[in-house]
Amino acid sequence: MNELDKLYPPTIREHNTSPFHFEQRKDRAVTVRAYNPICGDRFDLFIEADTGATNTIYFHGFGCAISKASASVMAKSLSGKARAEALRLCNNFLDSLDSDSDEALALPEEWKAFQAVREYPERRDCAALAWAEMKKYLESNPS
Amino acid sequence: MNELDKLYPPTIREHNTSPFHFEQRKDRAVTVRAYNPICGDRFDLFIEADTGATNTIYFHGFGCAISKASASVMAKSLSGKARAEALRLCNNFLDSLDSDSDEALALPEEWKAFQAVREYPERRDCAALAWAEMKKYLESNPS
Amino acid sequence: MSHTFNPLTVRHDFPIFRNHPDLIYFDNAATSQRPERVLREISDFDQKQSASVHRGLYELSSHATRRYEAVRDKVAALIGAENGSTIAFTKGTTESINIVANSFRKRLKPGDNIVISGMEHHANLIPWQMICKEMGASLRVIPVTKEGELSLDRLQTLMDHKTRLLAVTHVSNVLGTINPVDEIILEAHLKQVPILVDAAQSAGHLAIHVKKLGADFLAFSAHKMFGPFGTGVLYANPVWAPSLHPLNFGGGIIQHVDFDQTEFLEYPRNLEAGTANVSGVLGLGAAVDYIRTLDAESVIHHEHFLATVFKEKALQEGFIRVMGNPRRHAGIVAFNVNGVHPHDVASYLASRSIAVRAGHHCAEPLLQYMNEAASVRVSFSVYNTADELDRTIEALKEVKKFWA
Amino acid sequence: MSHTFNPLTVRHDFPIFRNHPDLIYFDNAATSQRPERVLREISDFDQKQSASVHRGLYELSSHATRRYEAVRDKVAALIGAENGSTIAFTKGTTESINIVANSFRKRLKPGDNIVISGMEHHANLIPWQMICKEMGASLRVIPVTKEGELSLDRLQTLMDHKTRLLAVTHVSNVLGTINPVDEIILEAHLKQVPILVDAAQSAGHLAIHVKKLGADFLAFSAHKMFGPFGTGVLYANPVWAPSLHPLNFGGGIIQHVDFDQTEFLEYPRNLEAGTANVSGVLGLGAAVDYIRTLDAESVIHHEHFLATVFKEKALQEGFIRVMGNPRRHAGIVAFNVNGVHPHDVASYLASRSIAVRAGHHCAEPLLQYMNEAASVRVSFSVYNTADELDRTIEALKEVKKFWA
Ligand SMILES: Cc1ncc(COP(=O)(O)O)c(C=O)c1O
Ligand SMILES: Cc1ncc(COP(=O)(O)O)c(C=O)c1O
Repeated sequence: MNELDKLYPPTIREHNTSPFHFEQRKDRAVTVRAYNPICGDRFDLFIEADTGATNTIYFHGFGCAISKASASVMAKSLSGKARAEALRLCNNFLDSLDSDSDEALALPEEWKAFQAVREYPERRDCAALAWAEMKKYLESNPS
Repeated sequence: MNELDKLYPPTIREHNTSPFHFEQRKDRAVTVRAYNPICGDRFDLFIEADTGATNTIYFHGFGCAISKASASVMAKSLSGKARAEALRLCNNFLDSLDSDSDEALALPEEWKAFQAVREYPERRDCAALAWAEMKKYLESNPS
Repeated sequence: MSHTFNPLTVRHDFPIFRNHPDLIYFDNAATSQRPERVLREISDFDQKQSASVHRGLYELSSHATRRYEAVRDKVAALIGAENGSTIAFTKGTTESINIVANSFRKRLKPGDNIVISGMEHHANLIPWQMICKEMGASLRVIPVTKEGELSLDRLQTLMDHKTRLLAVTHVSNVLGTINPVDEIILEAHLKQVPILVDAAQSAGHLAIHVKKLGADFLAFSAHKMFGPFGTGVLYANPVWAPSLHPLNFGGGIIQHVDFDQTEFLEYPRNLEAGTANVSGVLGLGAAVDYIRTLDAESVIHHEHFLATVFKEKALQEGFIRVMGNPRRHAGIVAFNVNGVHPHDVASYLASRSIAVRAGHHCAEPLLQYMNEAASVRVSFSVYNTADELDRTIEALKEVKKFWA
Repeated sequence: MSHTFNPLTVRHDFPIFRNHPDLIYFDNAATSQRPERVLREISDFDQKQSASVHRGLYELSSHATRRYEAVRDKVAALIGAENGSTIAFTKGTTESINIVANSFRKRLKPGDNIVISGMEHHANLIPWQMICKEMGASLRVIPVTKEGELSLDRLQTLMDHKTRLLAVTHVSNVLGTINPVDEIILEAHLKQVPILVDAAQSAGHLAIHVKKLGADFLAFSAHKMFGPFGTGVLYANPVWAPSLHPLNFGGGIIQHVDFDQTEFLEYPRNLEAGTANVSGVLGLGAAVDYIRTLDAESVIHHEHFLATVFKEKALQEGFIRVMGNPRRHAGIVAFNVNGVHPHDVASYLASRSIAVRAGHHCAEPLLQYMNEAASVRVSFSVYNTADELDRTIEALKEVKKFWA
């Protein structure tokens, strides 16, 4: 059981069961599709402009525990952030999946849950899915 | 030296040096091209109708000792033969290159020189070149 | 086990299980493991005989050529083909099918159609889709029933005088369905429609007799039948062989070339441009030899039996949905654990040394139709045992618990 | 030997010479022999790790995927490419070139032209010939001098604003000529013409730095650089990569598919339809590792040296004609023995355990131009020695005597 507890720590299991901002908001938001052709995971990311310069993020769709939890953590981490800041966070999160260093110590608590994919590279794409699409979107829509 | 004397017995060497009916007869004969794309060997076979129902065969071109000697022996074997008989001889000669049996004993003396290619299959096509083209021609032009 | 076939004996032939005694390898539909005999053939060649074929006059090369050409006859004998010259070597099923599709491209006129089935692997779907699109032809699809069988009553109306080819899989790589290709071929031929059979999942599992079947083209991969990666087969009926044209142009397929024009050799040599994968083809030959040491009847019985037992046990558990329920099937089962994503199932099984596949198995349209975004697939081979099924069911119960 | 490089030490790395101690293998331009390291990599994988890549979540498959993908980086480092994602795996040079040609097919309009050279291998001639013919474009040919070099003064006029691509070989597989691809690329780029370099005979023999060179496409085969058969490489400059389209359609290259349409992945994955040749790619990786243990400078020096010495000695004999006399050349020499057909020369040498090639070497137009129907070719690698040259010259004297 050990190995699986490592790949699926409590944060991931909780976010998988009770994801943050998991709802259909197509009509009120810019929609970005995050799709992994290899496994069929498919989420819609909803980017809603707040009255200020920030966004609120929702998501909906279908995916494995890791991709779903990761999208959920993303929605939570980026909501209320300005675009430049959100982009910086996307980059940080994606880097944290690849880096070999111990910088993990400095990561937000909920992000650490995804550190295990560094040992399960076949699941890295699951953890990166939503963040990578969001990053692409933010890069081409800086404001 | 043994091995080469086997692949190139005196008959082949003689026919290579002094081939039978080795001359350009394009203007007086039906011309059939025998070409091996793998090695570039290329002979023109000239089929001249005699006054009777027989043909005289000449050839000209460029090829290795085996393909040249084989074309030469062919010209000698088929000249003066009626088409049906010539076709039969082509079939016999080609069979003799492949057969595993001892029927070789019954072969015309000059044909036996080519029996060695059964042990050098990479040279089989050289020995067969002119005969195979002639066979094709005779099959589609039975008279 | 209901018959004499002994998978535990067979298992000894496969070095991978010496190195991983606990491995439960249930991903055979993706690629099979390779027996000692095949590995030895390849490494012997590489160490003692390596040379390229068809153009060398020295012993190594002519020896390699003879052995390479002899594999055509072996393959022909395995599938009941006319003779070795019906067999072209390719890099796999995918390339074999693409060669045929590329050749049929030029035969298509606007308004023509090609018929495939709803359970095709992407390799037997996308090539047809692409040529239809390019030439203004349409792609017609034989529907699949909820049970996972082809709706053959639709075949009559789908095929018409503008149908240029029918392409269908022998065995579904998702549902395991064995399609009645003999009947399908009869119907196609009644309408003068040539037929390509995708035998990727049947070669090495079922006895195939291509001449009796009457298939015009047949495609399969060495790596799914105990042979090496990177080698495949295209069989073409002698009547249709002349209509196949090179997909790749280069050395070895040429009758004559100058800067203005080129004449090509005849099938099958015209399709084999470039240096041949000699090791791969010899490995395929050894795989065929290996398959012939097994009794074909027992092989499919064994794999069918494992699939049947697995389905039964899985359904008994109550939390597993099995996709389809075809009457005739091979050793392939796709399923889902309620409430758990297939990836998470597969990761769990992996932690128990059980190798399965999760995803759409390169058959997206079929999964869409079956209303699953993805599934877990187990696929069996000669070295799998009933005991491995039990261990897998146990692990699936744990999965369910883990994610409860 | 004029430098530190010791071919006798290198020879020990190659099992074939343990099994055939007397073998003089001078057919390296056709295919090289494979070192222990490469064979071990392949058989280790097949025995201990075999699984397909990219879709399995179990350890064997993810391990295989990681190692497979890592080979892209190795290859990129070997040829000085930007990064691993510029590297697509193919089945060989021939397929690599055909992929580019097939993609450029749709870019050609009537009246356009493609420029190649007069010393191209059929693999870098026929694909261009075919697309030009199909699209009404013309094929222009850089002439070759009697010395066997490209007439580059003609390049200016051959290329114009309708030139869509220039394809040229780095090293001639017949004459050994090393073409000044750096200069050619500069000229091509001045006219905005993309360039494909056929590196089949240079990869593993010369240091290549594709980024410094500026080549847009580069193609080569594993089996000519100590790797396995059936695996090749296509490098594409990131600027040009998006213009490459699949030659084969199937699984693994798809972003999304339904019966109406298909979206493809990006380069290089879009070119790798079907199950990957994992063993082949890992073997290529090991070949790259092996090449990096050798000093690239010494390798080409050694091969150049052998060719130079061979030509000198052959010409001294008086009965041998050497084809061409390029100033910059690698370890390849084509020649003829006066009055003896190349086949008969090769058969004789074979009887002395000397493996050479006789024929047109898949470069018919070049031979026509050089006025030879065929020739004998010797091509050298790291394990060949000056002593082997002497034995070959002796054998050639015997040939001459045998046929006197
Ligand atoms: C210069 C050149 N280009 C292309 C090729 C084709 O390579 P392959 O047969 O490995 O596809 C070869 C060798 O056969 C070659 O020498
Ligand atoms: C039914 C079917 N067709 C075609 C293929 C493609 O075979 P390959 O990837 O060896 O080309 C596969 C397997 O991947 C398959 O299962």
